[in-house]
Amino acid sequence: MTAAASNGAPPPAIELVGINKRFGSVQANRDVSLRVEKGTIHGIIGENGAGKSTLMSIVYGFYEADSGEIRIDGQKVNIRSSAAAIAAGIGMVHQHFMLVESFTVLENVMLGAEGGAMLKEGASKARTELLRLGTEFGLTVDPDARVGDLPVGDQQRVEILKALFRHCSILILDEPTGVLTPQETDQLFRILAALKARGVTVLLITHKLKEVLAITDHVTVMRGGEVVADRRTADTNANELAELMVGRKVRLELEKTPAAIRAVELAVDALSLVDERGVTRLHDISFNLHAGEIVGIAGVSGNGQSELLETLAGIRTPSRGSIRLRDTVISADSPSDPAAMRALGLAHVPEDRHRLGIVTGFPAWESAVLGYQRDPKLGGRFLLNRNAMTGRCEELMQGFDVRPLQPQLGSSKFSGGNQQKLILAREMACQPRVLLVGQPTRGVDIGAIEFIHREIVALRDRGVAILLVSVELDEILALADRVLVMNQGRIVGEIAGKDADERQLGLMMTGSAEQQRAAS
Amino acid sequence: MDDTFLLALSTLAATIRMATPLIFCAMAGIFSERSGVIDIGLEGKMLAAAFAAAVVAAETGSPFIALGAAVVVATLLSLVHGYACITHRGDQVVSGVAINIVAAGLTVVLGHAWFGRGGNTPDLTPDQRLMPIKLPGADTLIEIPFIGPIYYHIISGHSLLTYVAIAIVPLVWFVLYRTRFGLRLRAAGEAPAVVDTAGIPVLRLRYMAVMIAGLLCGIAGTFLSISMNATFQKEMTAGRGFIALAAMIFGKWRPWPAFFACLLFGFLDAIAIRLQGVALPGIGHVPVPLIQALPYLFTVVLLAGFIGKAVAPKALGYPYIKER
Amino acid sequence: AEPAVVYDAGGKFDKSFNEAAFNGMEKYKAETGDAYLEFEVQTDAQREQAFRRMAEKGADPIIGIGFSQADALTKVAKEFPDKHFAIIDMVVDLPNVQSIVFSEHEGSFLVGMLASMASKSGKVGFVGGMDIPLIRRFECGYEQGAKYANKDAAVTANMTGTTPAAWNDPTKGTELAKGQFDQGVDVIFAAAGGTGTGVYQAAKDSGKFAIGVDSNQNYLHPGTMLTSMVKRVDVAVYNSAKAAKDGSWKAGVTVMDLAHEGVGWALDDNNKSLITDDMKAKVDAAKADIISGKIKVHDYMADNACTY
Amino acid sequence: MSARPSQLPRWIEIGLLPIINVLMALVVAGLILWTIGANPFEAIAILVEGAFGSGYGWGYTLYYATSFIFTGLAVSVAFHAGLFNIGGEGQAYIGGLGAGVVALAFDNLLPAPVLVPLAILAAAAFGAAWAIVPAYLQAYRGSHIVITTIMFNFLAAALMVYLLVDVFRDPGQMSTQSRTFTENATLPEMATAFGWVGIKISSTPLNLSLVWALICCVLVEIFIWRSRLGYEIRATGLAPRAAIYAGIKPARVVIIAMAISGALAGSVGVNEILGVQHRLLLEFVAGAGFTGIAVALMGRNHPFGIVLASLLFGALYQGGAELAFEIPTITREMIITIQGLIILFSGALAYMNRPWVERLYLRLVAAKAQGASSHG
Ligand SMILES: Nc1ncnc2c1ncn2[C@@H]1O[C@H](COP(=O)(O)OP(=O)(O)OP(=O)(O)O)[C@@H](O)[C@H]1O
Ligand SMILES: Nc1ncnc2c1ncn2[C@@H]1O[C@H](COP(=O)(O)OP(=O)(O)OP(=O)(O)O)[C@@H](O)[C@H]1O
Ligand SMILES: [Mg+2]
Ligand SMILES: [Mg+2]
Repeated sequence: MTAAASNGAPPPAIELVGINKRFGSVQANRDVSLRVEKGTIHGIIGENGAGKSTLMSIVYGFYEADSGEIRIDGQKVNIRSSAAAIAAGIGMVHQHFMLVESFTVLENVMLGAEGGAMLKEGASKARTELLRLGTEFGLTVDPDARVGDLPVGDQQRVEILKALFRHCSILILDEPTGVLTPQETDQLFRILAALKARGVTVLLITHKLKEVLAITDHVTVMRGGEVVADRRTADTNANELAELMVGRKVRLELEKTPAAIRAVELAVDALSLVDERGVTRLHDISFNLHAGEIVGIAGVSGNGQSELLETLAGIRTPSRGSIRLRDTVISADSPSDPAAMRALGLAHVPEDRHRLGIVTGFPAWESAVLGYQRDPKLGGRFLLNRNAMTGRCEELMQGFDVRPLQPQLGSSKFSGGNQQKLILAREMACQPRVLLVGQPTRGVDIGAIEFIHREIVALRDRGVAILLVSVELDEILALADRVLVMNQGRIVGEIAGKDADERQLGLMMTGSAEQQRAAS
Repeated sequence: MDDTFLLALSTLAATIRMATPLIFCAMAGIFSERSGVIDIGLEGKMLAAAFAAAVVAAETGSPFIALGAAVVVATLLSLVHGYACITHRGDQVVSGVAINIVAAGLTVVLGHAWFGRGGNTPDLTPDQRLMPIKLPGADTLIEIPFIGPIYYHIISGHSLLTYVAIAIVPLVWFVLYRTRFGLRLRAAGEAPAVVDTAGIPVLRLRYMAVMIAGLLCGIAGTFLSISMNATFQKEMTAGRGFIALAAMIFGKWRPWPAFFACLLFGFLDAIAIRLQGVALPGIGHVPVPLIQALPYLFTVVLLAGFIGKAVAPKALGYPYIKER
Repeated sequence: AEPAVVYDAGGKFDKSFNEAAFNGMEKYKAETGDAYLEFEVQTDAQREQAFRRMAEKGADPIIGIGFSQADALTKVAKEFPDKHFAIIDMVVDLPNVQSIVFSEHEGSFLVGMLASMASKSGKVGFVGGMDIPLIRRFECGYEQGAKYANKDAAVTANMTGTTPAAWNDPTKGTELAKGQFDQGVDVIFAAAGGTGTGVYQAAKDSGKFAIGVDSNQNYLHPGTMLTSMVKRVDVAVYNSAKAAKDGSWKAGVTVMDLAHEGVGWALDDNNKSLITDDMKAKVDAAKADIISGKIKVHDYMADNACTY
Repeated sequence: MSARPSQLPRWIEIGLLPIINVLMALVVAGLILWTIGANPFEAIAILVEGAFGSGYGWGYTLYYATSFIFTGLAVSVAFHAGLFNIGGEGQAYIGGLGAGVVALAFDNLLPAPVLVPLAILAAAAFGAAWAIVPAYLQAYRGSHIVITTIMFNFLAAALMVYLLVDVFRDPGQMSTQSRTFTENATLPEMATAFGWVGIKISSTPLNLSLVWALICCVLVEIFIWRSRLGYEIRATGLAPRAAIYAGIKPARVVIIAMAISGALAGSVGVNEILGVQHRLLLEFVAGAGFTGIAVALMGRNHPFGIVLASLLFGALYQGGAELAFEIPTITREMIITIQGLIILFSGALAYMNRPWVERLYLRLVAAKAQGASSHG
């Protein structure tokens, strides 16, 4: 209160004292106390389910704490709704985007800050403001684009623009870099630095230690709902943080033997895809995928990687060209479907795990057989055997250390990392010959990343052909034996994994992107 | 030739009349459903409003007080719907069904208690009703060939509420797409969590939306009982609420397309009336029930042939649950 | 024992034949001071239930209104051979059942004549509730009457719908009437239950004539209601109840035709200014001819066709 | 705490809460009865007694419930596939037509043990066919199933008026109905069936269709929750994109789910046409298709819940009729109003009482735990 102000040092921008929050039987936050100094960037890290998002949601008034106190600038505040949080100068970029997909960028930015009962006047002001923010921070997005049509990276920009548009003095970002390319991440960090310079306090949740070390001033580590450590960033290092997070030593470097490449499993020849709206998404893609190798597809998200995966998986039908999987040729004239592709030994870990990989309304044991519901081992001709399914689920969960080990629990109640492990387990368990993996570690904590990476490499060593799509260059560099770079639906380059480095890939991914942009 | 012209005019005039209650209800449905609340209860609200209007018109003699009473009654029913589905997260369809049934029963119970005669309300005199309005100059302009009769038959000669119905469409469009309220309302139907994180109370928005829906149903009911007719009669809405719902979906939850869908339904009805008993070229006399089925058949064909896929507001039907 | 009446799905206030039955029972109650039992069916299954309940309660006679009651009434009448039953609009051949049928076509013929005599355009209209045989019988008699009075008369006929709502949709009635007016019709006979109110209102709003049905509906809009085709269900019901009370009850078929004043047209203070002496004379003459058999009014039910 | 993950034991969740809800509905209905001068306690006693107080009452209650089970299941199967089938009414109507056509065609040729199953199949097949058209249009033409099924209700009504007046009616017959079937085409009454084993129960419209309805419940339960196809249907309803990812063809699911839905709705014809009326007639569905929507949703789209909800609605119909018989001032519309209120309170406002019951329960449990620990 005033006492704090009177002793000279400015009060912390946010101070949390003894926050407790329970969801049913889960204690999501236990006696959490935290001080964030004004004008600093404060990192919060922790495993999946450690309680980071919950804590931030409490600050943002989305949840109400069971007990505890929030102080803003030394004043105790009662944040019972997002409106109160906004009034207190807090802005938040949510882990799962809070965007109305059918609205335009402008409408999304204006929502809640329309500046008058009629949209017209507010809209023109908002447009100018967006332009200003765009030039000031290099955050350009077409204000009239439909958000649902934008690539995730651009959606992320919209989220940040929303917060900036409201001139918040405290900005919370919950895993903002999960979907960004290194270049976009760098840019985001420049923005954060600029905000910091302007006195804005930033709270950053992330799973990427590199980022924490690069940009934050302080870092708080959470585990199991509690704060387990508080460090000045300058006084710590990646290994210490990783250990604090997971509670054990984590090996940050992946060890991998050179690939033993065998026969071609999947041959893609001049593949093109035109979507329902007539936009060409894939252009003349050709490559071979051999047994025993991991081919990484690098690219800024939204450049056709998703469509490539979906086409290879049989979800979309190619417009031209062909895919040869073992002896079956798939083309516009002889289309395939996901069930047929699976039967041919192709497994697919989809990028969008919430909407594709699991059925959130199913319990885990049902989601654990998604795509394999016709597997004869799971029951008779017409009926499924619940015991067999639960058993399968339990096996998968044990094999991949999915927590909690409760097949009956609703799929949506597992943290993202655990959902991801379950999906990977499911797709790897069917002993595929080809595995398509999209963004396997997006939003997943370090411990789990380590595990997932090792499993992917082990699968490769068993002779499976793996196609890995990731926007994490670190991941591509760590895993891929060969890297293909995609841009605007084309393959614009190929590098052997051991020769690739981040800078070079980044240039291939974006350099040409900028050329294209300039050309159009 | 002249006869067919006049027939066409009368068909179009009938189209507009038949479409009037549908337009109000479809717009009501748009408000409610764009905010995320399914409104199967259009029928019941319209029926209750028709009853209230007829009763109040008979008692006070003023059609405008009657209109006000109808609007109040329909809005109260909307509040019940809101209390069940918004506050208590009850099933929106069940709530709507319940409202329809209660309205069907209660109007007759009350009507019979007050006036006897099985729920019919007293017959209204023209000054207690909203009668067709002859627009200025209709009688003189009719002499002008072509334009005159169009003016006289189609543009002039409707109830005040019919003109209101037509005026309300651009108004609804404007509110939905050009105002802050509309922006928020549409967002509430697509992604209520986004609205909430933007600091806007979702539940209040949805309450406003269902209340506006009630208001519009109130006008629709008033039109039926004191404009188109001169009395309330049990179940006199005769399924129009459901047809309006279909028109709203047909119009993909958008005001103008829904408006045209209402006109289309009105038109098909008007045509079917005029086709009864007429020998169709090449087919001869078609059994009456089959002629009566034509509007429905046409709708199905149109829907299957020309109208793209209708996508409902994303959060439609889901109560907004804010976990605390 | 108290008499009992089981109304059809339209309900006792349908402004039409159920209501006529209700009026008959009310008259019985007023005259004798006896109470009576009643039930309005809502589902088909309730018909049998209702008759049986009435019989178990000791009601006598038990009167079923409408042709839909026949099967249920037959079944229950067999179970209770000592009780008296009556059914309107249908023939049930049992020793304890009185079947009362009306010659709607004859009454309709007379109002058809009045319609075409009152019409200036020579075009008269008919609005039925649903396209079912009973309504076709009304329509056919009406058409024949209209043409009898004016052989060039044109009859436009519409049916309202195919769901139960067809009997309760005054708005559609209004629209059907307006549609017919637009085609030059200036008198409409509505046999469509509650839908008729819309037809009458439309006639009033447009300054045309309308003809009521079943009960005397002339009072609804004096000056507009040319007449009503009355079907004396009230009399039939009253007579049946009264006969049972007096002990003069007889089983068998009672045909309520013109001769027995079972059907007819209504002339009262509300419409006397609309009916000229000439019209009245002609209709009375035709009535006499029908009774004497000189005019044969075709019954649609005779051959499932409207041929005359 | 949100209402979703319940902390209440099952007996409160599916036993106590619904009872509290129905009681609340009865209180409101009682208030209305009281305002019209009826004794609410007496009225409600008659209602309950009428529905459940005798074998006769049970018979009617269960007879109505039979139709509601069929339509409730129909709505729920479609619902699991993410489809809102408002067309139960029309599908039931056409299902009855199917049963009737087969009965009329063969009732002088085939013996009952052959004909009745055939007619049951026909009811299901006709109902399914009437549902498949909207399903096909939704799957391949993008027509919205809510509109098309509404339209198909009207089309069914028109078709039936035409058929019953101009095709199936005996000439010279005033009633809009076909001739009565012979014994070969009738499903025995439950009273008859019980008679076979020497048990005497009151004769009511309740017939063996109830057994078929209960078998359908079990079949639906197995189909939806345990079969491979049921899994695919639920996946499609819950997460359409995930279903496609899993190799499920949405169009196929839409058509199969609607066909089953239509077949179930069509089975209303078994109850009404083969079981009770023994002839084809107009409007025999009498709103059961629409009631099925409320039944399915109140029964949480689960066969067991649907049976309970059907029983509630059956009781309202039968008890309501008794009420109208016994108390002359209570009209048909009064009963409709009461039915609406019960749907409102025990359906739409079903969650209203949950928060306080939950609080109370948790407090009691906490107090007990404390008491136990302080004693122990
Ligand atoms: N709405 C909720 N209902 C029930 N439990 C919840 C809810 N939200 C979170 N939890 C639980 O609270 C715990 C903390 O979740 P939280 O989202 O805060 O984790 P997190 O640290 O953000 O994880 P991640 O790194 O995956 O984003 C988890 O164990 C989760 O199971
Ligand atoms: N309704 C809920 N009930 C129980 N737990 C929930 C609920 N919603 C979310 N959670 C929990 O909250 C935590 C965070 O959920 P969320 O969906 O954000 O997962 P996440 O790990 O953060 O996902 P991502 O992989 O996208 O980062 C998870 O641990 C999940 O178990
Ligand atoms: Mg999180
Ligand atoms: Mg996460």
